[in-house]
Amino acid sequence: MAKVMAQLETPALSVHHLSVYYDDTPVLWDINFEVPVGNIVGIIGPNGAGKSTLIKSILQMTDCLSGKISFLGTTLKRKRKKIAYVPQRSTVDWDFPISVLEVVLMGLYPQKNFFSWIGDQDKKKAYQVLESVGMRSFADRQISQLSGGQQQRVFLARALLQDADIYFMDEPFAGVDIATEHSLMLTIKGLKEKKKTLFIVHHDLNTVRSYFDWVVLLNKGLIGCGPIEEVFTEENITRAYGKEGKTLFDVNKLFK
Amino acid sequence: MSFDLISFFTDPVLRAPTLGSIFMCISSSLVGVLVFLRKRSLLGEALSHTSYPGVALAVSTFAAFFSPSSDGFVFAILFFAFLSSVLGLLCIDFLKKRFRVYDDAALTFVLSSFFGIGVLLASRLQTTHAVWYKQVQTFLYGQAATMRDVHIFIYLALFIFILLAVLILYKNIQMLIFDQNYMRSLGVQVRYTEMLFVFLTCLAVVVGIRSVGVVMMAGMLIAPALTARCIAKSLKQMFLFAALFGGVSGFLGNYLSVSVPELFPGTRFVLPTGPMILIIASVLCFAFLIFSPPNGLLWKKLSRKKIKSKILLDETLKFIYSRPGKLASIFQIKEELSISFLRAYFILWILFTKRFLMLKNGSCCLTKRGSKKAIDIFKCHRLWGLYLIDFENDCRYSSLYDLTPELLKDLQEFEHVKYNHGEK
Amino acid sequence: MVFLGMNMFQIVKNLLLSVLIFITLGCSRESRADRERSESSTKKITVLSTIAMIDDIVARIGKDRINSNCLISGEIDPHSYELVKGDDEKISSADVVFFNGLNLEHGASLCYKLQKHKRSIALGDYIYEKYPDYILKTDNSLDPHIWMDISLWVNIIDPITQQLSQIDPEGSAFYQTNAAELKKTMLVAHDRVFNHLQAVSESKRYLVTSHDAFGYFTRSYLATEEERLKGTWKKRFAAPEGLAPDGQLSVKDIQNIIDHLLKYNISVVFAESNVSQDSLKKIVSSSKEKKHNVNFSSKVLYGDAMGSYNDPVNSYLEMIEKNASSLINEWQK
Amino acid sequence: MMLGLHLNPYKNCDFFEFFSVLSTRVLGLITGQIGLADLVSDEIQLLVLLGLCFSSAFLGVFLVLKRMTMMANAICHTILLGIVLAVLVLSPFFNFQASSNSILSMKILLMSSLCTALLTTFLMEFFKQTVKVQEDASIGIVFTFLFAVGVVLVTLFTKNIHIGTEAIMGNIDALDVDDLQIVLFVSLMNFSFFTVFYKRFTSVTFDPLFSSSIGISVSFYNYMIMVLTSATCIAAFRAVGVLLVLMFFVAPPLMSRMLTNNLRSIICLSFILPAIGSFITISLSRHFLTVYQVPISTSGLLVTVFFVMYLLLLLLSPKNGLFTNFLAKSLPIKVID
Repeated sequence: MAKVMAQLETPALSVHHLSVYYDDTPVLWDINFEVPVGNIVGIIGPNGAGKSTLIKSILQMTDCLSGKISFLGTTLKRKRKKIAYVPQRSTVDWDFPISVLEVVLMGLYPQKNFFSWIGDQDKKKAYQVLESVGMRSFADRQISQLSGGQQQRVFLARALLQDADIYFMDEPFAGVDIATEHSLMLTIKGLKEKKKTLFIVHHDLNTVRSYFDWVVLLNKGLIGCGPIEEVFTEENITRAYGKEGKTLFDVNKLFK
Repeated sequence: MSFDLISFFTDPVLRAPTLGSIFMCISSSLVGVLVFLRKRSLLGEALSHTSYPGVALAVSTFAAFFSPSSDGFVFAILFFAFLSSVLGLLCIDFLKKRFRVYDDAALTFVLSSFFGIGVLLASRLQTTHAVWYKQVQTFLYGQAATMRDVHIFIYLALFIFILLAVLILYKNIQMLIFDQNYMRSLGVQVRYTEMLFVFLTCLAVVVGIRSVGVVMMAGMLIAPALTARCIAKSLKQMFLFAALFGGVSGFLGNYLSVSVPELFPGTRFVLPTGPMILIIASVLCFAFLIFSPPNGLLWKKLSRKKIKSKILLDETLKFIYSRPGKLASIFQIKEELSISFLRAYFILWILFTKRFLMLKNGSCCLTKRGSKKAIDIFKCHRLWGLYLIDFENDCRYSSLYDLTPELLKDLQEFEHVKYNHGEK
Repeated sequence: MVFLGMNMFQIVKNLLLSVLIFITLGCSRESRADRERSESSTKKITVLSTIAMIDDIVARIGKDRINSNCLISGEIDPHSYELVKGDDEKISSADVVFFNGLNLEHGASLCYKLQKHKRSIALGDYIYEKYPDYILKTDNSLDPHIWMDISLWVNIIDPITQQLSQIDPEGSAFYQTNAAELKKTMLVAHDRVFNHLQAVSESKRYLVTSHDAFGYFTRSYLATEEERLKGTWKKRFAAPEGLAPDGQLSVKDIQNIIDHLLKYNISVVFAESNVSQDSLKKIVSSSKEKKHNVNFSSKVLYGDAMGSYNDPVNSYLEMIEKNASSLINEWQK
Repeated sequence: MMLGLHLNPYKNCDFFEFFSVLSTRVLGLITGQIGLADLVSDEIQLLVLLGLCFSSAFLGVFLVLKRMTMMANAICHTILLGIVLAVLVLSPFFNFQASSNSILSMKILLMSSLCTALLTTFLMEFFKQTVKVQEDASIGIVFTFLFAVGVVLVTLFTKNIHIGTEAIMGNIDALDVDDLQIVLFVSLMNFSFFTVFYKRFTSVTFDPLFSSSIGISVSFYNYMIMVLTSATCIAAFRAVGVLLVLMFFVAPPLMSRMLTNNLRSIICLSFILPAIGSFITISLSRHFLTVYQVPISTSGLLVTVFFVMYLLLLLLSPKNGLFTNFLAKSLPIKVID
């Protein structure tokens, strides 16, 4: 259980007694944690630990058995506009006839009601965001012609355009080249400076230490949630990943 | 004129439709299993429509040789319909592979364009060979009642052919469905099995149209396979159950369409045999989908409700226990658990009856029994979390509430030894 | 403002271009004049009748003063006839349209067009008003096959002549004489057929065909006098399919027909020219198994269609006589 | 003493003369000489087809992209039965004789088709989401069951009227001016729905997870598409028949996908291409009638023309047509991308 309550002001995200059953097999059991504002939080765990389910149930995309979730103290409905979600790349049909610019502009949809058209200054904002992600030259290119890394950057650009306070990213670094990974991390660090909180589902243990300052370690149940030094310990890793976890941990030490 | 069961197989009028549709249903359900497992169940619907131009072509070429309702003519129609549905299937695959068209768009495109071409040819026929045109119409909607002995032999031959194909090539089919690359690695020709699959599907669909009609044929491919899917554990079982359900619905369809009108002798109450067969098959399928014991919808929903209500009870107790003075008002409970007032009342009512709670100046407070129970729940939940994390590959228990006391005991020692920090 | 992928200037340019093409095409010389000449547009009135039986009667009344054409010809089944490309012109260009009514032409489009036509006469409904008890009812719908009974069909002559003389007053005398003469010939033919059929022994006169077209025929020609009065003549005629052929059939209908065959030990079954013979084939093969040999008639009856592909009948009376003769030599065998 | 009846001006013209007569008629219409009342059957057919192209342009693109064409197919089948049942079952209550067949009052048709469409969609979603059956199996089982129940009910009610082929293949030659009403209404409905919800539809089709995260409910838009499909099916029911309207939903988007990649121009092309197709069909069928005196079913011809157009596009499309690739490989010319 997180021993120390970092800051006293309202946490970015607080989860109480969240448990999710898929029909009658438990996927998540009694998750309780709170994360202060302005942290990059890594959600780590072995396959089938329920990482994506955790995010989906937090955003009420799947119905959970029980649980009370509050964002910056209030419910999801009030804070909907301040939350951005970057889905896994595999859930999207990539030969959809749409250009990169239009995908990014979808980030503005929450602010736009039905009748407002996409104006020129919206386009300018979109170009700026694409610039920051290094995809300005691809603006009019069809998304089916992009590589994995570029697609991920477009998704990130779309999330940036929403300029939310809390970001949820589902495996952004899966199948992405090193250059993209670094540029993504730069943007994410930039967001951290702007007091934004980011929750990133991640599976590569080696980069955990350098990327994240907070970690949620889970395997169907919550093993630990807190700053890296406290939670990302050898004991917790072995508990989460079982015996192989230990070797993984040692290898990781070599790299440090 | 009462109909007893045996007469269905002996009486000349009833024999042909009953036997014919039983064989047809069994063979179509066998093929249905293949189609269902390859996730292309709507192939039946597409193939039955793409066979229409073949039928119209057969009429225009063979009209000169055969009289409108001679048996030879039926074979000619079947053959041409088969050819045109095979062509349709090849078009679908070509569109999917070469032009990466989504598979259901390709299916619908081929379905409606072949049907349109069929309509064009048939309207040409309407003027020149009116009687054949009428024959084609009855062919489309299926006329199970007027099947004769010659049809029994057609369906018997079809049934035997499909049965042999499935038995002999069982392994190939299993590999084709499960994993094609593994099959290629073994050097077994995927193309031939694929061709066989195409051949069998078209044959079953086209031959079945005559008795059940175009749309019902598509259903007969899906319903038995889906029913079998709910209770079968292995592919072999799936084939057996599907064949059983197909045969049963074939027979029952005929039986009901004859005996039900008997109950109303006076009126011209008529139940067509084709649609009845499909209705029986679908009703069987719905029943099994919902009520079949292990994973029927009803059981799953029941077990989920049971777990949800139990957890809610536990949460309320834990919440009240953790409140100062073990005291909480109904609003705080409702707020904490984010549930509706009605639910909150219901939960509190249960807790009161079990004497875990008692009323104390307007809010609920834990009784002695209640607080002991709460401690027990805390321990139980903690251990269950532990069990989930550490005993990951031991999937004996799926739910917290069937944890046995002795397992709890040794979980506790495990926790004590491993982490030597026991919480409260 | 980019809209629909092309800017506004491009859209306007394309639109202008297409309109121009349209206009240039418009002014081209009318080159189909030669085809027009093929259709002589003399002062004859055009009369359209839906089924061949009406067309034959109308042609005999109007002779060469009118050009009568027929919508449903050959072996096409009138019950479910649907309009085809050219029919719309045929109907709108006809001065008067005669159709059978009594829900014979229940194809949705045909029915609708007939209603909308300014001068369309339902001959069956006319007879229904004048002699309501003549019209048969099978399971709460009217039996439209009134042309099978000549004595009934003769009553359509009056409305036809009345309409023709209204449109073409000068020729009304001509029409009256033709009408009277036609009535005489029809009544004579009616008696001849009646006597021929009554000559056959009563026990043989049972008719089984594929669809319910011969109700009137049986009532007037096959039934004995007291059967006609008492209304028990219905037992002399049975058919598996209802009024409209190829409705959804059930095993029960076939079973009823086989019982009927056994009860009156009928040994011959008559197929129809334009209806599928599946149900009859089934009846024949099943009753043979029940040790009651039934076989098909050598000749085919003409129910809804006048004449067939290889044996055309060129007049309504000839059709009735052909039916009667094929019945007689089957029963007397 | 010829009654003042007008001969159909297209009576004897072949393919090209048809266009010339059409252009004079259009000119007359614009300059007001020819009123709306005395439009001739060919023009009515043309207008109905254009209306259908217009309304199915939006609908077809999203149906294909959301992979719901098979659901549309299912809707068409069950609607067919909804219509027939509405006519047979409801006609005695509303005391209008089914056989007298004044234009089947559109209210009953629309109402019944809407209920059947909603019922079918609900059942399909139920089987897919809650009972967790494969998607195409759930579609297949639902619509064949409803179709079988419909056929049984139809044969129960009337032994004499079988399901007219006209309901399935439609009869474009029997159209009338007041058919234009329903087509106009449905095209306006489609146009307004899609322009208003264009952004929502693109986001729901492209990325359902993202849309539900920003608060758009995905299933609401599925139901809306299904309702619009059923309304368009009703409009097409008399003209092209319920089965061939699928061609309007599927062929144009596939054709325009071969030509462009931008979603907006796909929608425009999915209106222009079938419009051209309809022009060709109407004049071709007139051509067959005059030159060969052979009346053929225009709806069948329409589908064949679409099929041929798609084949041509498959061969010649600039992007990756079979013929263009063959050209690119053999001749050293650069194919414009």
